[in-house]
Amino acid sequence: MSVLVDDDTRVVVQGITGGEGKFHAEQMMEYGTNVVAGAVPGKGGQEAAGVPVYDTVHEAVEEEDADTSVIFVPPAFAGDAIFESLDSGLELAVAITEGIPTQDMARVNKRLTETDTRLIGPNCPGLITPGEAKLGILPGNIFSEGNVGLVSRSGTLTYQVVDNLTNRGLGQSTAIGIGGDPIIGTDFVDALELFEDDPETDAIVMCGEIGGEDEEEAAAFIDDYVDTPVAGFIAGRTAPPGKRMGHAGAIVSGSGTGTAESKISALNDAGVPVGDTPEEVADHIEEFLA
Amino acid sequence: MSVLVDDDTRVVVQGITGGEGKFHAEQMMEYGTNVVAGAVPGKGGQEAAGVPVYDTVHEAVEEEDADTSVIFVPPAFAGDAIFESLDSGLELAVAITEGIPTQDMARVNKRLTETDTRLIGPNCPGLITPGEAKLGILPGNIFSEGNVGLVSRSGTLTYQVVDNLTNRGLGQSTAIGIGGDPIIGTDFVDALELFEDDPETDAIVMCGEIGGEDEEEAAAFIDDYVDTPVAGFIAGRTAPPGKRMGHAGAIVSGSGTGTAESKISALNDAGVPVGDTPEEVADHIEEFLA
Amino acid sequence: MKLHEYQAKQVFADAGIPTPESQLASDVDGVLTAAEEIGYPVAVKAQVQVGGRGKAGGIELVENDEEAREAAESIIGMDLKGYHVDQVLVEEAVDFTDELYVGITMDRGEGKPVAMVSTKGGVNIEEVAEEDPEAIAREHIDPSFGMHPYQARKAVYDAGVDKAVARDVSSVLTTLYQLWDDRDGADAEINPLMVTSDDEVIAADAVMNIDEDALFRQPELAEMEAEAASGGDELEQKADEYDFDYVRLEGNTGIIGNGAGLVMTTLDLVDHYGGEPANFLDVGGGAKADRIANALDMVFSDDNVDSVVFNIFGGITRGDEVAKGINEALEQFDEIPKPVVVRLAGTNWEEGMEILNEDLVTVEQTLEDAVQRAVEYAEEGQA
Amino acid sequence: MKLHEYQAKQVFADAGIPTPESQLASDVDGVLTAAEEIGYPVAVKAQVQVGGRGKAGGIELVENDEEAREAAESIIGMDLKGYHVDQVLVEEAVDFTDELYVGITMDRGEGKPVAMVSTKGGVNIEEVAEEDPEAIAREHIDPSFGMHPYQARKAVYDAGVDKAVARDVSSVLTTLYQLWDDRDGADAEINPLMVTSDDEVIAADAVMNIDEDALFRQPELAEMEAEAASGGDELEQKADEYDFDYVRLEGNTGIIGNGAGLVMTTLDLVDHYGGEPANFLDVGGGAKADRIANALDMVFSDDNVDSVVFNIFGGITRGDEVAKGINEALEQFDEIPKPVVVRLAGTNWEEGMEILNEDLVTVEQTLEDAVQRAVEYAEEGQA
Repeated sequence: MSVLVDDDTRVVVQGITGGEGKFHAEQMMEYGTNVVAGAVPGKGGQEAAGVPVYDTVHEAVEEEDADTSVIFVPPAFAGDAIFESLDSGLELAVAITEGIPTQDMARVNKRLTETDTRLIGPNCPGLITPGEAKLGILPGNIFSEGNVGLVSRSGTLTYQVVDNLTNRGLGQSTAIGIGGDPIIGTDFVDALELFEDDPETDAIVMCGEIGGEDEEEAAAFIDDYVDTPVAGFIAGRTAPPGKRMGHAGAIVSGSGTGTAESKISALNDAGVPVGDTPEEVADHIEEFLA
Repeated sequence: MSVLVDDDTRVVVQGITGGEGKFHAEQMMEYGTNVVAGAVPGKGGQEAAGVPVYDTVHEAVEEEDADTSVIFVPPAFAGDAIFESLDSGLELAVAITEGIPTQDMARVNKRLTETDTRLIGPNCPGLITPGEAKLGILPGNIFSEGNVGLVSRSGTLTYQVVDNLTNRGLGQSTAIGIGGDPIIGTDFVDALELFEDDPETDAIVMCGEIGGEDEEEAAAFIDDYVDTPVAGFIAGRTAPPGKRMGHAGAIVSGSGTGTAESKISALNDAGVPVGDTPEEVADHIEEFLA
Repeated sequence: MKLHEYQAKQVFADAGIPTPESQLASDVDGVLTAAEEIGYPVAVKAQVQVGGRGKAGGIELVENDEEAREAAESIIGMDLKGYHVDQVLVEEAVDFTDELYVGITMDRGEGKPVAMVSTKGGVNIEEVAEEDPEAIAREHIDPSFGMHPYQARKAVYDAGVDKAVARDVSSVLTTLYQLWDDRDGADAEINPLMVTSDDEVIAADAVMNIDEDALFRQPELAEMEAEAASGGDELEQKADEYDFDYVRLEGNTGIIGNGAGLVMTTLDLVDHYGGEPANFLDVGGGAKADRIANALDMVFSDDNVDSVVFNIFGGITRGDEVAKGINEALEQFDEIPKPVVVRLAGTNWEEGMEILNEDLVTVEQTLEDAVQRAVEYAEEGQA
Repeated sequence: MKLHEYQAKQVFADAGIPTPESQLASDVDGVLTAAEEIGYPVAVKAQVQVGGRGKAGGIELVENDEEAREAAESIIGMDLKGYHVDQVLVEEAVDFTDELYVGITMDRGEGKPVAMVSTKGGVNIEEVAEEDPEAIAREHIDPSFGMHPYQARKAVYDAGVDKAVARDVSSVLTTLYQLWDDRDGADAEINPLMVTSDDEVIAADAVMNIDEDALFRQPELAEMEAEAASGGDELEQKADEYDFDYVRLEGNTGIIGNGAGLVMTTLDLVDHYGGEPANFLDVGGGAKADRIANALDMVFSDDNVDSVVFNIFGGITRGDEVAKGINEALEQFDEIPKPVVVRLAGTNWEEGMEILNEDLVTVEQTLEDAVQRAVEYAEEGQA
C-alpha cells in the first residue's frame, strides 16, 4: 500500500522536451513509473522519452487518460503550467520547479480551493512509493519498500534521512517532498492525514525546517488526530533571523516567528521526539517499530 | 409563509444617507420591514431614517445583527458594495442599482460561487412578502397577501401584473424582481425552486423578457422539477434584433438567440401557458386556483 | 457602444496587435493621397456601424488612382443599410494565405467571458456558429483570474490553428482579452485575423463594443463614442441628449412608458391589437414633469407617428408629476399635433388624474384599453 | 530584495502616494545644497538596509547649515550596524499630529496577502504586533480579485483612523496594494504615514521588499537592486555573482553542500559537535565541476574560515562531478589553504571516490563523521 501514487498512476510530464524534463521522465520510467505522455506547447505530435507529446495537458488527459502531472517548467511559466494542470481534471499535480514567484503561488493557492486536484510542491523533489512509482527527481536507488511514511520540506535532507533508514533495513511506504517554498499545495497536515489513514504506514518521519508555522500546525494536528508514531527533524537551528536559507520559505522572521526552537518544542509537546541528527531520527523510528 | 424575507428579516441599507436610500429605507419601514441599520463609508456614528449608520456592513452585522442588505449605491461603486455585502456573512443581499458595469457583475458572479449569501438583482425592484416585509422600491400598496408566487425580470411590468392579480383577489405569497441585467444573482430557476418548496405558494407567475436563455432554462427546470402550476409572460415580442430595449439584458442577438418566440415556445413545451396580455396571465392563475 | 473600425484598430494597434497601415479620409483627394502614401493595392472601406459592408458595396480593393477615385466617389456619401458614409479607411491590402477569427465576449448564460478562436475567419462568424459549431474553439475565462496564458494556447490549438502561427495567435488573443478587460469591452473581435505567406498575423478588421454602463471610467472611449455616434439616426441622437432609453421602429403608434418591461409590453400590445409601434421610449424611474414633457417632444418629432400612448405604472414615478409634464408639453400647442392616450396607475395615480387636462388627452383606465384606443387613433391618422 | 528608502519613496511617489520633498546626497556639499533647496528644517537620513536607523544615529533633524554639516559629517561614512553609509536622503521635515502604519505583506500561513493598518505608527510595528495585536487591523486579500475598495476602508475604520483622513488613508492603502501586486512585492509598508495638522497624509518612510524570484519580470526594480546591493557584504556580493544561495555567519567552519535542508542540517551539526558555522552555501541541484570549484573559492575567500566540510548527497548532483570540481579547485594550490573534509553519498558516489584526489582532502563516510572531523580541524586551525 501507499499514498497518492502507485503503479496504476498515469503520468503526463509538463516540459518533457526540456533537458530536465526529458532526463527525469526517462528516470521515472526506468523506475517503473507509468509515464504516458508529455505536454509542451507547440511540440504536440512529437515524441519525447518514448511517449507522445501534446500541446496541452487537456489533450494528454483525453488521449492518454493521464491522471497525474509532473511539472518541469521554468519558473516564469510554471505558475501557468500549474493552473493548466489544475484545470485539466487531474487527480494530482507535482511541481518540481524552484523559484516560482510567490504571488503566482498565492493565485494558485486560491485555485486549489476550487478544484479537486491535489498539488504537491512546488520547489520539491516529488514523491515515491518504493517499488511502484516515483514522480519527480528523487534518486530511486536509495529507497526501499517498507512501512515508514516520510514527509519533508527538503530534498537532499530527505535522501539523507532515507539513507539512514534504508541502511538499517527500515523501508518506506511513501516518501513525499512537500517543498521548501512559503506557499505550497500539500502541507504537513495533509500528508500526515494521508499516512494516518494508510494501513500500511506504521511510523512517520516528518522533516521540517525553519520558517512559517506549518510544523507547529502539524504538531497540533498530530496531538489531536494522529495515532501512528511520528519522529521529527528540524533543520535550521543555527540560522540567523532575517536571512533566507536557500529555500524561499526557510527564513526566521525579524520578529522571531518560524524558529527551530518553536517547532521542536511544539513537536515535543505533541509527543513527537525530534532528532538532533538524522541518525537519531532513524533511532526513534527503529524504536517505534521494534 | 413566504420565501426569503419575512418580518424577522433584519435589514441594513447600504447607501442610506443618499436621497433614494433614505426615501426607500423609510418606505420599507413604513411597510413594516425591520430596517436595523445603514452602512455608508464615512458616515458611521450618524443616524438616518431613524436607524444608526455604520461605516461598514460588517459593523452593522456585528452591532445590529443585520442578516440582509438592500443596496442603493451609485453604479460606479455598487459592485464594491455588493462584494462588501457578500463578504459580511449576510443571508441575503438585494441590489437595486441599475447600470452596474457588466464586468463588475461577472466578478461578483464568481464570488457568488464562493459564498452562502444569496444575491437578488442588480437592476431590480427588490422583493416583497405582502403583509410582512418589503426589500427595495416596490410600491407596497398594490400587493396583497395570498398564495401566488411571482418572479419577474422587470419592475413596472411586475406592478402591472400584480395589479391585475390583486384586482381579482389573487394575493401574492412573495414577489421577486430578479432584475433586467445580463448577469444577475438569483435567476428564474433559483426563484422557481424556492416557490416550489414553499408550501404556501400554490401558483407561480413568471414574467420574462427577450435576451439570454434564462427563460428557456427555466422552462426545462419546470418540466423536470416544478409541480406548482406556472403561468408565463414574455415581454419584447416586437423588439428588433441588436437593440437594447431599456434593460441591459433585454436584447435579441444578431444571430437570433434570446427571442420572445423561443422563450414562449420553450415555456409552452413545458406546459406553461404564456399570456398575450397581462390580463391573460391573471386569467391563467385564476384557472389554476379555481 | 460600438467603435468605428478605424477607432478599434487604433486601440488594438496601441496595445501591440499588428494592424495594416491605414489612413482615414473623407473625400476623394484624401483617398488618393492616402493611397499614394500607403502604396497600391489598397482597400477603401466605409466607416459605418453595420456588418456586411463588403457585400453592400462599402469595401473596394483598388490597384491605381483611377480605381481609387471611382471607389471613393461611390462609397463616400453612399447610404449603406441606412447609414450615411462620411469617412472611409484607406488601408494597405494584405496578401494572406489564411483567415482566422479571434474574439472575446461575455457569455451571459455562464456569467463569464469566453474566448473564441476559429480557422474559419473572414465570414460571418454567427453563421459558422450555427452551421459548424465545432469549428469555433471556446474557452471560458474566470474573470477574477483573467485569461491564463495556457487558455489562450488551448483555444488556439483546439481550433486547429497552424503551428507556425499558433504562438502569435495566442499572443494576439491574450492581448485582446487584456484590452477587453481593461476597456470594459462587451465584444472584441478580429475577423479576419489574416495569416500572411511568411507566417505573420495581422488584424484586417477590428470590432470593439464597449459596455455603455462602464463609459464613466473609460474617458478616452467615451470621446470616441461621441465621434462614432455621428452619422446615426437623428432621433436616437436626440434621445441620447435627453438620456432616454429609446429605440426607433417603423410603425406609427408612438409609445411612452416607465420601465423597460412595461414599455416592451406596451409595444407588444400595440402589435397584438393590430397596430405598429413607432418606438420604444422608457422615461425610467422617478421621472419629473420636465422629463415627461421631453418624452412627448421626442415622440412628436418622429414624422411617422400618428398617435401616442402614454402608459405609466407608478412605483417611484408619481402620477401627479406625469400629469403635470403632459399638461406642460401639450399646453404650448394651439392644436395638439397627434392624439395622446394616457393611462395612469400606481403611485399617486388619482392625484395625477385630478391634475391632468382631459381636454388635451384621452384617458383610459387599463393598459389594454389605452393601447386599443391609440391604435385606433393611429389608423385614423394614417387614413 | 530590499529597496533603499529613497528608491522605495520614488516608486511610491510615482504611483501617487504623497511623499515629502527630498534629495539624495553623498557628501557634505550635496547635503547643504539639498537642504537649502528644500528649506530648513530637514531630516538627514542614512540610506542603508537596516531597521532602527534613528536609534543608531543614522537620522538627524537639522535646522540650519551648521547642524546640516555636522549631521552630514557624522552620518556619511559611518558604520551603521555593519553597513557602510554612502548616501543620505535629505528630506523636508514634516510637521505631524499623528503617525499611522500601513503595510501589505504575504501571510504565508493563509497563503494570501494581508493589508494592515494601525494608528500606532512611528514605532517598530513588530513590537506593536506582539504587545498589542488589537492595535493592528488586518484584512486578508483574495489575490485573484485583488483588494476591493471596501477592504481598504474596512481596515482603516477597524484601526480607528480619524474620520478626517480615513478616505485618504484608504486611498494610500489601495495604491500600496496595487504597487505590491504589480511590482511583486514581498512586503510594502509606510511607517510612519504622517498625518499633518491640516489633515493631509504623507509617507515619511517607505519600505519595499521585492520577491527575488520575480525580479526577472521587474526589470526596473532589478536595476535598483544592483544599486541597493552596493555597500553590502563583499562575500555576499560575490555569492550573487556566482549565483549561490549563501549566508555569511560568524564561525570558522566553512560549509558547502547541496540542497537547503541538508546544508542547514550540516550547519546545525557543526554547532551540535561544538563548532561554529562560518557560512551557509548551497551549490543547488546538478552542480557541475566548475560550480563546485567556485564554491570552494567562495569559502576560502572568507578569512574567518579555518576548515571546510563538503557534504554532498547526490540526487541530480553527481558525485563524479563534485570530485572533479574539488580536484580542480585544490590542485591549483601549492599548499591547500584550509583543510577540506569531503563526504559524498547518493548518485555516483563511488565514481566520485575513485576520482577524488585523497592527498588533498580528508574523506569521511557519514555526515556525522565529516562534520566532527571538520570541527576538529577548525579548532586546530584556530589554536
